[in-house]
Amino acid sequence: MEPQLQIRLTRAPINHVELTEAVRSPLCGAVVSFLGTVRELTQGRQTTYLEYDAYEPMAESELRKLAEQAAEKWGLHAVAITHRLGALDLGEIAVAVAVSSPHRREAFEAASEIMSVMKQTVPIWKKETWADGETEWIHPE
Amino acid sequence: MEPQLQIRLTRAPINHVELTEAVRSPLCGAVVSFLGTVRELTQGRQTTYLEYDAYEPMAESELRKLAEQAAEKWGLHAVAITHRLGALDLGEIAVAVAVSSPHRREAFEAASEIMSVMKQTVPIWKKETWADGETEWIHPE
Amino acid sequence: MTVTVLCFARLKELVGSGRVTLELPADASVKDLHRELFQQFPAVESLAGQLLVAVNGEYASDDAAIPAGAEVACFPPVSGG
Amino acid sequence: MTVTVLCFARLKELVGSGRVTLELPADASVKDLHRELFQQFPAVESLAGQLLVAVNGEYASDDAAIPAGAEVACFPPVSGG
Repeated sequence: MEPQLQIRLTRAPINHVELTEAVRSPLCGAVVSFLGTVRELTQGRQTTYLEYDAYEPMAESELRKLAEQAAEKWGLHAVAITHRLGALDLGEIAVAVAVSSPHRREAFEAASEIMSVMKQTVPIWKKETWADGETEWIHPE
Repeated sequence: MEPQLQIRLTRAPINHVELTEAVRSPLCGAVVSFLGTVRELTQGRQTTYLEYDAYEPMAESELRKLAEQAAEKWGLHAVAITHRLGALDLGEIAVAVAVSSPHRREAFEAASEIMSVMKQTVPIWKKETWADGETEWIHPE
Repeated sequence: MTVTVLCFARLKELVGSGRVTLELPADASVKDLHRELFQQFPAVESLAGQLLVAVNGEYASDDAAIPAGAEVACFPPVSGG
Repeated sequence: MTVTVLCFARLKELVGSGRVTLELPADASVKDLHRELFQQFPAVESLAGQLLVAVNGEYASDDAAIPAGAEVACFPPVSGG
């Protein structure tokens, strides 16, 4: 059976309940969800807010590839990924991933790997606005 | 800072949203949630419904120990665990776990380990009612 | 001493009740409890080697002593989660 | 050929725009594009060795050719998720 994939970029707050409900099924015993939220402190430095920008068509296609590959590798029933763009306050959800699978281990491995690969391949960038007013695009070496 | 722990046994349907929201915090960048749901098929055999029974005071204290140990080991901000008891229909949530942590890897590792240890140590038992009417307490060897 | 044992899951089905009363020597161990249980309820021997015992809400090894007045529970391997 | 390059994040700040137009030889590679970008916008050299290029929405290696009419994007390492 083809896995169900739901990929979204949005400028509105992410409804994580909707993602989790989207992947649930009586065929699956396990649902794993991940929320990446805006953290107040990074190595002791205070964030005021974050902005995310994306190369949107490619970000969507890379997220879809990622979801397809994870579904195939781990035998997932469904994968839902939503990434927020624009300005986010502290505590808001930047990214939400939900996966379902007949078994627990595969669901954990898949969700964890989706997040790791996303941070390497999906053209989305984060700009910090620090409490001292400085702004900084984050570009890992 | 002491981790926040929320441990519950319930005979009512589990509200997974409430657990996830309970662990969120601007101090944390990562929330991982797990839902164990009632699967229709086990090795090809059709389930009609499940029942969970527990030695309740010990199940609660073992769940609390588990949450405390995971919070300490992985530096978690908060852990919420709810296990359902009584009769459950297909697709319903039997167990929900949510953890929050400053970082992603610790949150995934912790949630996964909580589930593995729970299945070894917490005195809760599952009784299958199969489609042919047979019932069976599940006791892993 | 008289010990009341809380029974769960398949064990509860086999003994026909959620609690059974056993008569044990004052210095009885968990192993003695198993033996007495098998004697009173021969069907329980189908769970021999699998049964777990908790004393006052903590898992107890075969050699552990059962203090008078303790809350004792006995059950097959767990399957929650 | 004239190539329009979409620019993102720190690169967009450095070039002062979300898209720049470069004049490249007909058989230009991704490496040639980098070189031309550094020449027109010397500040971009601070990102040398870090910049990624996508051609028609797929990552392209330094040696890949840039087909005429392709959608080309250039950006520093990603930090979503």
